[in-house]
Amino acid sequence: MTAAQGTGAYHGFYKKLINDPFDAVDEALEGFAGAHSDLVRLSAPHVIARRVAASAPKVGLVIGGGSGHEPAFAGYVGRGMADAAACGNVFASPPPDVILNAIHEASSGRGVLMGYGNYAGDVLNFGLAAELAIAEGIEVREIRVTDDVASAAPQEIEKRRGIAGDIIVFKCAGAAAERGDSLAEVERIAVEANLATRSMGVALAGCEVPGAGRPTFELGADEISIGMGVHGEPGISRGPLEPADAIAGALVAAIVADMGPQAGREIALLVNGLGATATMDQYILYRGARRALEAAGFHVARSYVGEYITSLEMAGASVTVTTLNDELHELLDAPARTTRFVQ
Amino acid sequence: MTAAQGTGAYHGFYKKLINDPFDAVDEALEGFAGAHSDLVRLSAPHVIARRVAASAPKVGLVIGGGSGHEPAFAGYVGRGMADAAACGNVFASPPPDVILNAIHEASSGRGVLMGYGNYAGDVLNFGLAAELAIAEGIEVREIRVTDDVASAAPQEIEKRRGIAGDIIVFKCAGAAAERGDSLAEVERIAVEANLATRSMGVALAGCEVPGAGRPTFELGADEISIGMGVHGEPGISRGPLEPADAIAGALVAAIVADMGPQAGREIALLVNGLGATATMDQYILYRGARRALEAAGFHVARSYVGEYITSLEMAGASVTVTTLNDELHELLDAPARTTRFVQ
Amino acid sequence: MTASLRDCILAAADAVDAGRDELGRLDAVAGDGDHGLTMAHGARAVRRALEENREAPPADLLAKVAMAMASIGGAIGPIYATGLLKTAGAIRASESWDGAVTLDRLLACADAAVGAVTALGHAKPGDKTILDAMTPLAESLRASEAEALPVDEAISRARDAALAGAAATSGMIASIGRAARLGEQSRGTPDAGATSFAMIVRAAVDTYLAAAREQTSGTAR
Amino acid sequence: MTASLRDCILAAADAVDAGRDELGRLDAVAGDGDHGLTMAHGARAVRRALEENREAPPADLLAKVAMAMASIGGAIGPIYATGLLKTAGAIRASESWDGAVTLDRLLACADAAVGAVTALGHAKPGDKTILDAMTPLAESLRASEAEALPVDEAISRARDAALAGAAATSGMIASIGRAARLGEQSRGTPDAGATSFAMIVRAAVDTYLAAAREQTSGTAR
Ligand SMILES: Nc1ncnc2c1ncn2[C@@H]1O[C@H](COP(=O)(O)OP(=O)(O)O)[C@@H](O)[C@H]1O
Ligand SMILES: Nc1ncnc2c1ncn2[C@@H]1O[C@H](COP(=O)(O)OP(=O)(O)O)[C@@H](O)[C@H]1O
Ligand SMILES: [Mg+2]
Ligand SMILES: [Mg+2]
Ligand SMILES: [Mg+2]
Ligand SMILES: [Mg+2]
Repeated sequence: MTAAQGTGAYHGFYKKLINDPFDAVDEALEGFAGAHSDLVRLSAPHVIARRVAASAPKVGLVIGGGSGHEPAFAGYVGRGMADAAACGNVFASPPPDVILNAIHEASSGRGVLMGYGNYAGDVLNFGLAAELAIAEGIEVREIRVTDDVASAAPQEIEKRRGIAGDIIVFKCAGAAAERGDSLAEVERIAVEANLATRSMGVALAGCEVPGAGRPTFELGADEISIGMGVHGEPGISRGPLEPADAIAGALVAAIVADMGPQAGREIALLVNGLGATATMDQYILYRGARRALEAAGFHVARSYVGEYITSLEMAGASVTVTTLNDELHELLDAPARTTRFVQ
Repeated sequence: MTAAQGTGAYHGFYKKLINDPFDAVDEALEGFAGAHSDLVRLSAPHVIARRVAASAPKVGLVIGGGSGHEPAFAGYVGRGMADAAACGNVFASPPPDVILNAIHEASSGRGVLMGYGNYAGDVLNFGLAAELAIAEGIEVREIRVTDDVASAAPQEIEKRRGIAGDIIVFKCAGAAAERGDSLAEVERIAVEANLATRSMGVALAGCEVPGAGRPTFELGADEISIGMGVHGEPGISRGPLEPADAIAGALVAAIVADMGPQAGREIALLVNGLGATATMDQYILYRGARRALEAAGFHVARSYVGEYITSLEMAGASVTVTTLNDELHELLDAPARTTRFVQ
Repeated sequence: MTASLRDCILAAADAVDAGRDELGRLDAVAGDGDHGLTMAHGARAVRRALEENREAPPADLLAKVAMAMASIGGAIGPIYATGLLKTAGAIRASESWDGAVTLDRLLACADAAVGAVTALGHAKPGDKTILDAMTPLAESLRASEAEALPVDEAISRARDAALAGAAATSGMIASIGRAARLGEQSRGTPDAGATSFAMIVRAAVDTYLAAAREQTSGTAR
Repeated sequence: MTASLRDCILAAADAVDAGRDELGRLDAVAGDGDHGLTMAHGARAVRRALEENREAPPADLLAKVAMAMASIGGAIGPIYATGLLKTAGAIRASESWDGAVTLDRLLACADAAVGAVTALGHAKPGDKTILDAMTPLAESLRASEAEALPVDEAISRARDAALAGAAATSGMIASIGRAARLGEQSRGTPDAGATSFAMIVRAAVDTYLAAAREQTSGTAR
């Protein structure tokens, strides 16, 4: 029996406001559904669905993944974005039955698109859920987000993992579904948004899975990791801490190199805080990234700064760039009424 | 010359995504204004104003305080809330000339209400700014938010400092101004909202003023401080880390004791993350606080969970309770279109 | 009396709880650090399944345990689930299953499990996954069958093969799943999933063998 | 030649930069830790004011320096600003100010500054604020005037009084401003604002006295 169990406080590396680590996800979801009951409800264990379903049948959008990334994924359920979120245990994909329940919530006869980050566990579980749903006669497609340029070479783009680009892809797909597009159309748009989106992050300090008693990874007192993933997966380089502008420059350079020659394009720019990094710092990083992108000839047409998809109390941030065409631009700007994304 | 100066990376206790600490506030504001140029503009140094002024003359609402609390205060500028924010250096009140520039932005002939947390520096600087504005013929009133029950005894409520309750007070006052209320009315509502609002926070770990090279305060490996203020001002008790429910219970108990017998009342409940505490943990704390409040006979009618007013990368959170009457309820629910508060 | 399947499973659940910190630590080296907590969720779910299916025959019980493991999600949930489901299927398929533990039946179960995990996850031996503990177990059973060893001896050897297989993953470079991106850095630490599998096998086998020995000595007396 | 007011102010700005870490640390004990950064912002602003007002006479220059200090905000910005503004006023008020430093003129400045800070901040000596360094300085000048000491000797004593006053705040309990809530815990650390004031006074006075000594020895030669 570790100190992490039982009814006492949880004593790990980081001080956490949790009770029993076993219950952290359930309690956070209960809190989430209670706080935002005007927008969502806990429709089944680990499933957050819209409070009120769309009035007319539409393509359903189910999103999901492991927990510990709050406000993702439940924070993007609502009008104009997802119909339901399937929430797993911490850093663990939701199981097929949870995903299937989410599909049931999202399904109104016009098919369901499942959107998730490209991780082995998610691929397995969403795949199994899709089989179950298809056996029930529900048409299901999926989009695996692969925006993290640090996670695989360009020729292996299908191996890349999904990080903050999730939000952009889900927003575009959700808006397409909301305006009544067909499943094939919504899927096409999701694929297009994913291909247009690239991200790269920097980790400054680790995070701790509740109950683990120690951080998942540790960096030296002055060390950072560029390209590290949201669960602590290694990145492209470890090195000493640099000024924000230098870090922003490195992230942007990697993204731009991966995009190929696209200068002059309109882009959306998202700076995502991973959990512990100050909001002030996020805006400083945004400024550096924007300047670097403008110097590279891009026009920043839309910006998002904040904690969109976190890794518990991990310190660091990521930069996401989406090249926009008129359609993606319009879909990004379409109204949304979710807990975390309101416009 | 310390390591913190010059063009190299900033090496302090926490790894920060900043450049020269001297420039942190200016760069963050440049980033903020750039990212949210659809809603706001940097109208003068350290002043964030609405992109588009209200179409008809209205009472102006100027808010402000030290920086390092992002998204406060600039994040609350926009339709339905503040007209301008005056932003100081880190943890330092803005100076009178900055506040006066904000007053000029906010003034459209029907007077200006200044809203700020009750700190010595803010009282001095906003007071001087008001004198300057009054000398120019602008009618100015002020509301000093005093929601933190840990900061002074009930009989010295005017000595209490303002923490997350700022947001509730500014929202109600902003909505009243937006619907066309007179300056006296807007002031009355702000006073009422402040009196109806009580907060109490818990600090888990410190934060570092850029350039200081060390945290403002340190807590033991297992130590927390209940009632600690957003800049590290001491609270009512230090003790070992406890489960989230116990902490929520302690915060709620202090708030409820201070409110006196009000069971059965409708309340708004705000759980505010201070910077480094995981969003998951904020929802777990919310759940505990809500249960404790319901057990005490309150009805939670409105909820807000997230980082509304931070202290750089400080770990911890606060609980804010506002007893609602029909008017405050309606004002809280009125539309708002700011960067951080959209509804 | 022989240990019931139920006792073996319970012992495995206890072993997973006891190993929770170690599993989390191993997964943190090359993965995302959740394997301890995830498997502990699995142990809870499995205990609940045992509780709710007190009268289920072995194949049905294993199917319920498989569903319990599926319910934990992650990469590991479906992997354990599919392995257990095919094991249950192998038991059902063995004609006139009378509860007797025989070598060919055990081998059929192990092969079914290895086949299922391979089919689902597309890993091969040497990729530094759970398969590197599962495959040696199956191969050991196959060798024991060829040598016509007594069942208990074969089971004991199979357990040791799983443990050795898990330990040997320490020398491998991860090339699949979340850990793959660490490449060379993953060498020197055993794989988390292989280790949890070896823990489970050891606990279940030791429980089985202890009861079997007790029965033998009881019969001898 | 005597040190210009400009030289004294520049020396003070350098001292504040050099003391930045210490000021931040002191403020962190009982306050919010920003006094180092805030005063460093002040030093920058003051240098810019000197740069932009190269020809300003002393009173006007001090008024510009006051505005520079006001621009840093916080509690400390208005406090330094009002003290400096009233000092500038006292200089202007002294009839036929000819640039000569006399004891009565210095005392009038010090009293004006103490009065202004008291009027703005409502602190009293013993509250553990900047006043606990400012007041001893003024009292020392008053005593020197009564004794009719030479100006340079009086200035030297006044500096020591400010330093001693700042050091003595270590024994006090904060009872005003942000630090007040720490109560007993604030004892044992000097007040940040009193310390920055003493730093400034020391740098300015030492610069003045060094130049004065140089002049004297030059005259003697
Ligand atoms: N494709 C696969 N085939 C076989 N085993 C795998 C595969 N992917 C992962 N695993 C096993 O799963 C383990 C990780 O489990 P866990 O940490 O619970 O899941 P996750 O990878 O989702 O965090 C690895 O150590 C490995 O043994
Ligand atoms: N009311 C007051 N009267 C005189 N001095 C004060 C008063 N309030 C604060 N101070 C001085 O200001 C110093 C703190 O300055 P600083 O940290 O820059 O401002 P803030 O308190 O806004 O963070 C204190 O150490 C004290 O000397
Ligand atoms: Mg995982
Ligand atoms: Mg301050
Ligand atoms: Mg894992
Ligand atoms: Mg201070």
